[in-house]
Amino acid sequence: MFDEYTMSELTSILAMQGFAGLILFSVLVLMALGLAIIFGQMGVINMAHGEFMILGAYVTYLTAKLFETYLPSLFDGYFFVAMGLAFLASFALGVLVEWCMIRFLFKRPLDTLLATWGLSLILQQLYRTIFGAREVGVTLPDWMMGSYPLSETIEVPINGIFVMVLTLFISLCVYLLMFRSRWGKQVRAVVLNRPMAGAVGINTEKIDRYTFGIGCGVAGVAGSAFTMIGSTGPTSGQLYIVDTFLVVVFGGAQSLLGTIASAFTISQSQSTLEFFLSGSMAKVITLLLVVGILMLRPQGLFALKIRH
Amino acid sequence: MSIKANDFVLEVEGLTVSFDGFKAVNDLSFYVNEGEIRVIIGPNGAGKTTVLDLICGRTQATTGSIKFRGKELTRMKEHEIVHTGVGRKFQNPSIYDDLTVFENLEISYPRGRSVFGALAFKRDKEVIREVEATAETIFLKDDLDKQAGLLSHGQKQWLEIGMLLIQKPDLLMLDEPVAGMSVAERKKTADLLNRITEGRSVLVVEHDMQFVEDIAHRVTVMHQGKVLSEGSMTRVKNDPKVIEVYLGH
Amino acid sequence: MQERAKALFMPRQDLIGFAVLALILIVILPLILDVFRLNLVGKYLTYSFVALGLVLCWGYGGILSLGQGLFFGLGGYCMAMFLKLEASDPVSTKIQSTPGIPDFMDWNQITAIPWWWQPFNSLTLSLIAVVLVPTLFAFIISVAMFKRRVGGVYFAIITQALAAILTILIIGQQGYTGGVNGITDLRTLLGWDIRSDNAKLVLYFVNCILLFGCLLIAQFIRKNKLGRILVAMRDREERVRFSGYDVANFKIFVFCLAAAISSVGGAMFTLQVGFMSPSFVGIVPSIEMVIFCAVGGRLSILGAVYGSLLVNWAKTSFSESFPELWLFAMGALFIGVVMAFPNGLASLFLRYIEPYLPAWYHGKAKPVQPAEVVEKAPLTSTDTQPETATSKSTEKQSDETVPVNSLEGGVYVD
Amino acid sequence: MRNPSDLRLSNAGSPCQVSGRRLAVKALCALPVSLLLASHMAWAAPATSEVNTTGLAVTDDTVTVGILHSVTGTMAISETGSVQAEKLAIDQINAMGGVLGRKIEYIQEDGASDWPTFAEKSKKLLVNDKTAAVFGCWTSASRKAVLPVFEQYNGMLYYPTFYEGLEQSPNVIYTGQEATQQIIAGIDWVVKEKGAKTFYLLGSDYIWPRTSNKIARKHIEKLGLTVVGEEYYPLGHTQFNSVINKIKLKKPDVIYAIVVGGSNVAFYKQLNAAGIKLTSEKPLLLTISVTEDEILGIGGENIEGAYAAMKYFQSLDNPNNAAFVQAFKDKWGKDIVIGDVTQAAYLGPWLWKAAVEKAGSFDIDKVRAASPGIELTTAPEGYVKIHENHHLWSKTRVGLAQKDGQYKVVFESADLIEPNPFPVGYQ
Repeated sequence: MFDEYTMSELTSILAMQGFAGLILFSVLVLMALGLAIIFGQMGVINMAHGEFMILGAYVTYLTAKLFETYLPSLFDGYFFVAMGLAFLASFALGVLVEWCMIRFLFKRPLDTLLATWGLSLILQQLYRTIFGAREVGVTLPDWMMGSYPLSETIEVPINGIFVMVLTLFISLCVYLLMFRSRWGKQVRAVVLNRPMAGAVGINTEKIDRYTFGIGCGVAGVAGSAFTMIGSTGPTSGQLYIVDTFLVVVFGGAQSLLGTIASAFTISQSQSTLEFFLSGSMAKVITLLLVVGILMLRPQGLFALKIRH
Repeated sequence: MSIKANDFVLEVEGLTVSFDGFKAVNDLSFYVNEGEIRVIIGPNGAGKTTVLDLICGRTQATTGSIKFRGKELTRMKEHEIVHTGVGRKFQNPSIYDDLTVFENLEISYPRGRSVFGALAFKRDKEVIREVEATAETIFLKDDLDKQAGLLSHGQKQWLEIGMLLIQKPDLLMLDEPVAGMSVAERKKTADLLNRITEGRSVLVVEHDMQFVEDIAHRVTVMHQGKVLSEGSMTRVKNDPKVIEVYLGH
Repeated sequence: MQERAKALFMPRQDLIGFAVLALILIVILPLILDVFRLNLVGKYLTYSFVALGLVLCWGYGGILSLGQGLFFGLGGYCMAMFLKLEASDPVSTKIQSTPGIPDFMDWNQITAIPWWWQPFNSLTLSLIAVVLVPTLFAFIISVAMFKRRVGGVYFAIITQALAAILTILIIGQQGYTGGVNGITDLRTLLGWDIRSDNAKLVLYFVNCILLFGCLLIAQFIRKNKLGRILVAMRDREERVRFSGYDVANFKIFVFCLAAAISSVGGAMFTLQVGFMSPSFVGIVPSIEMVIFCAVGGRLSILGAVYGSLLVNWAKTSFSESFPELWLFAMGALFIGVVMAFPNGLASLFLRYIEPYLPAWYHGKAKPVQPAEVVEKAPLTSTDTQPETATSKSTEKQSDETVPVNSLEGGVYVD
Repeated sequence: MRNPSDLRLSNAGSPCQVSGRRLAVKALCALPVSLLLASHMAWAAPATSEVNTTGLAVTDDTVTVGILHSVTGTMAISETGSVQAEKLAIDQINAMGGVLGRKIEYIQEDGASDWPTFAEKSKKLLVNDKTAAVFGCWTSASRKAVLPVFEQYNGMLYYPTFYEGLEQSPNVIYTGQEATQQIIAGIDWVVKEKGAKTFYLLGSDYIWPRTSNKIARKHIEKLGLTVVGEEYYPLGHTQFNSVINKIKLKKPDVIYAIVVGGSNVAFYKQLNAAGIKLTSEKPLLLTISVTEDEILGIGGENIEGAYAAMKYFQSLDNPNNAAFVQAFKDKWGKDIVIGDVTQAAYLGPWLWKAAVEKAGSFDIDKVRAASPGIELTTAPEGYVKIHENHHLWSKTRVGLAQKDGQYKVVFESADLIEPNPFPVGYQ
């Protein structure tokens, strides 16, 4: 099927397709990181994850409006402010949700799933009531639009690069937070042995609350970033939820590295398949592949071997 | 090894299991005689529970073999191992809290173990008789209709032992059967064990030395996944290697 | 002791419960509702098949499936395929470029009925397919999952993904499946117009009879050793395994049974509503069906029926008056049920109504049969997990605490 | 009996007579005399027993209709505009005195983006509420779900969306365009004016895009041109980089896009980001699925330079439309935009009113018999007429998307295009 193309076309396509895969990879990682923190560290299934992302997107939308009206001179930089605000808003909502809901449902992961699904319905309707049923358009500063031509045929989307850099940055932050900070140590202590962690003076309730909050906050940042590539509407969050869960589960719930590896695997297979097959079939085959591998390795790609 | 295979109920040879490179059990071999009560002791992390896990199929061995009455267990599924006659009690009492004592024992009664067997299962006189007899053995005759979750900790331990008994296993494996029991309950349990071991072999993991002395025919001391010493309690107690490990611990 | 030996298939309380439900469904509702509303009730009742399946596999077996819509949908599609073929006779489809095939095939330039549609020319084969196809599907999924010991949350998420896959497939293969529109415009069953009021009435009663059939099967399982093994498995899977049971087989069985029951609901849905669409196969309806079950009480088979009726009735009347508020109400229902009444309406009944019922209800003086403690008070084994907020939140109603569905099976497999 | 409306023509024709809000006055100014058949003089209303022989919800001074759209769920995004348009039309009709002297009251039901719910609600509107007409549905799937209900209970549905055709029900008036009307004129234009030779067809994966692309492909091939690619993505898909790469590789003259819903936003944003500048028209993008409503979510800067082929744009320059846009904004807010479907939904109540008055009865059968040939000169899109096949004769226009989210009309078909829901040679 490659006969019709010249060599240089093929190389550039390969390069761009690889890049498309990398963008998809970054998107999946961004989506999944927040969920991986919450699911992996707390065992809580947050079905409202998509809605936390959309909260970030709406915050970005509002910030853009605000800058347009009051600070047009600083509009070029609003996106960074927006991401910060998105994090804070989602974090705050996450902490609130943990406080009035999740903490009562520990050790009942399937119930958290149902309760957070209920939460997602409420949030969707809330967005619809506040922002209207229609999608909102988030205006981006000019420098974030368009592409950067590497060669005559290879062009790199700037927002793609932005998403990749952001993903790298967030992953690094999460890594530092979880594995290099005192707080991260406490979180891991709570995961491994809750009563013991409590006994040595770690405030487990506080750790849970902030873990949940940070997971949601990361989702908010992801949502903010997604205004560059996707839609912002009351129900947009639902588009992401299945993919996100599969990435986390496929990666092995308790391993952040696993999440990243699984995002890589899924994104590359998806974008490769998309090139040869129709979009629908590519999606079906990717999902089947993931389900199939999960059957062979139920613990995911990177689960720790645990001694009974 | 010049000993003939069929002399032993259980033969463990060259057993090794590693978790991500860490060898929890390392080239372990031991043999259990017919009718013997064998106790495995050792400091924390010596691999005692892992040995039980390996025998009953809960953990897959990396290499080595486990033979029960000449049958290789390492490739069998848990329930198949149970069907060959191996019973296992867990460290924490593992019973069905939502069912009554009667139902707990009834489920453990070895009949109707397939899906359709269970569908066709009838609670006939024989079942009731067996359950009641077992309940009597484990001091729970008066609590048959009580929900198991409401039993005391010691009673739960007994109930689990009862659930094993009703399976009529040839090899009984007990993981710390007296942990968390009062002194009186310990005594009662030791009696219980001595009574029920008639006609079967027993493998026990235990920390309580007094209890071990009460019941053990022979003792295997494990350290870092290997056999450190083996023999009668007296012999083991005086083994300098054992003393060093325990004092150093 | 003789009492213990007695067959406990239908204790007095259950018998009364069944009778009351039968009275409501078969006598009262048809008397007070017009055909339109009765048909709506019939539609809701088809969901209760799914909810009933969930009671068995989630409430009893501890297996939460978020893809039950898959089986409901498959059952419905099998029925719809038969009805569509019947509706697509050459006469009524003469304006098509290829008369005699379903309209959506014609729109997609398909000129002959594909081979796998052929069996659906026969009603017998179709009825067999209604139950067999979803069950086979469930069998394949569950063998692959449970033999590999995938469980808990992992199973839930995988079933969700499977539902998503099937939806994409159905929509993508619109030439063969009707795509996103589904299979619509179904008219007759062996020449009998299923759209007439008379037919709706008959179908309603057929639906009720099938529902009671399924309820009796569920009751049999519940009171059978199998039911107790399911409960045991939910609490201590490991222990069951070491009592010599192949746990996977039991899970496979109950999952397939739930699928079969759901598929009957799906087929009845198609008959009563007159079409089938992929919107039932997807994730959202599948999760909604879980909430029907949870509202009724995940341990109560009759609760499944009441739960589906109540939630759907609320949905219809709510969305007639305040469509915008409906999602808030639904969301609150999810959260409320899970947090405050983990065992749903059934627990409210047992707690606040049953004790005050007259003596004839309880039969002998003994108010609670031991064999039924399961329904009343599934205790969380508080000794193994003494801390956590769980105990706090449920202090007031400790007898309603749900069994712990642990992460086990997914993470801690060697 | 004939409605003695002629007597009052001069009366009602003068806007000064109407005491109402500014919006009503404005809208009425645009309505020519020929259509103002009704009056607000109750004594003139014909007796209920004569105009309603089938037990519809008609009283001496009211008539009840249904509005059936999704106000919750994923489709609420699209359907909100239709609900607003239908309510506006009903208000305006009522301000003029209603239909046959009866005020229109409406019962609104929520389809909740769920096809079976549509079926259930439509049944309720027909069987329980006995509505005289229903304005509603958006997606083909919802229409297909309610169709058997309308046919069984003999209701009348006014369906506003442009759709794939292949349907013609006696119980539906299709106020949007069917596929050939929308597609063929657009392709002809792009071939003639832009010299397009190669096309890349792209769509969301369901019946409308697939059928439309089929018609497009046949037509393109008839013209002796080539389709270099055809792709479908699941509804709600958000990653289009792969297909964008394929497009770059195939270098078509025209990307023919029928992406819908949330996917739209992702598609155009990613297209823009990938360096395909639509304004440069290399390749040119022609869509039939993006109205002004969708641009709100996509962002004008992302779609600037794309062409759309449909029958209505908000920027249409005619007095009917000016009044309509003004009235719409007065009622629903100044920032609101109006897309093709919204306008088509607005036509529903007016077409129904005209048919009822022509028939002199609310009876469904009489309204149906009266419908073909009904003309509306006051339509914001210009003159429309109901065809024998229950679709509308309408013009097709091509608009060029502007940065501010509006379309600039660059082409308009000379004549009304005949609706042809079963196009021979395109199946």
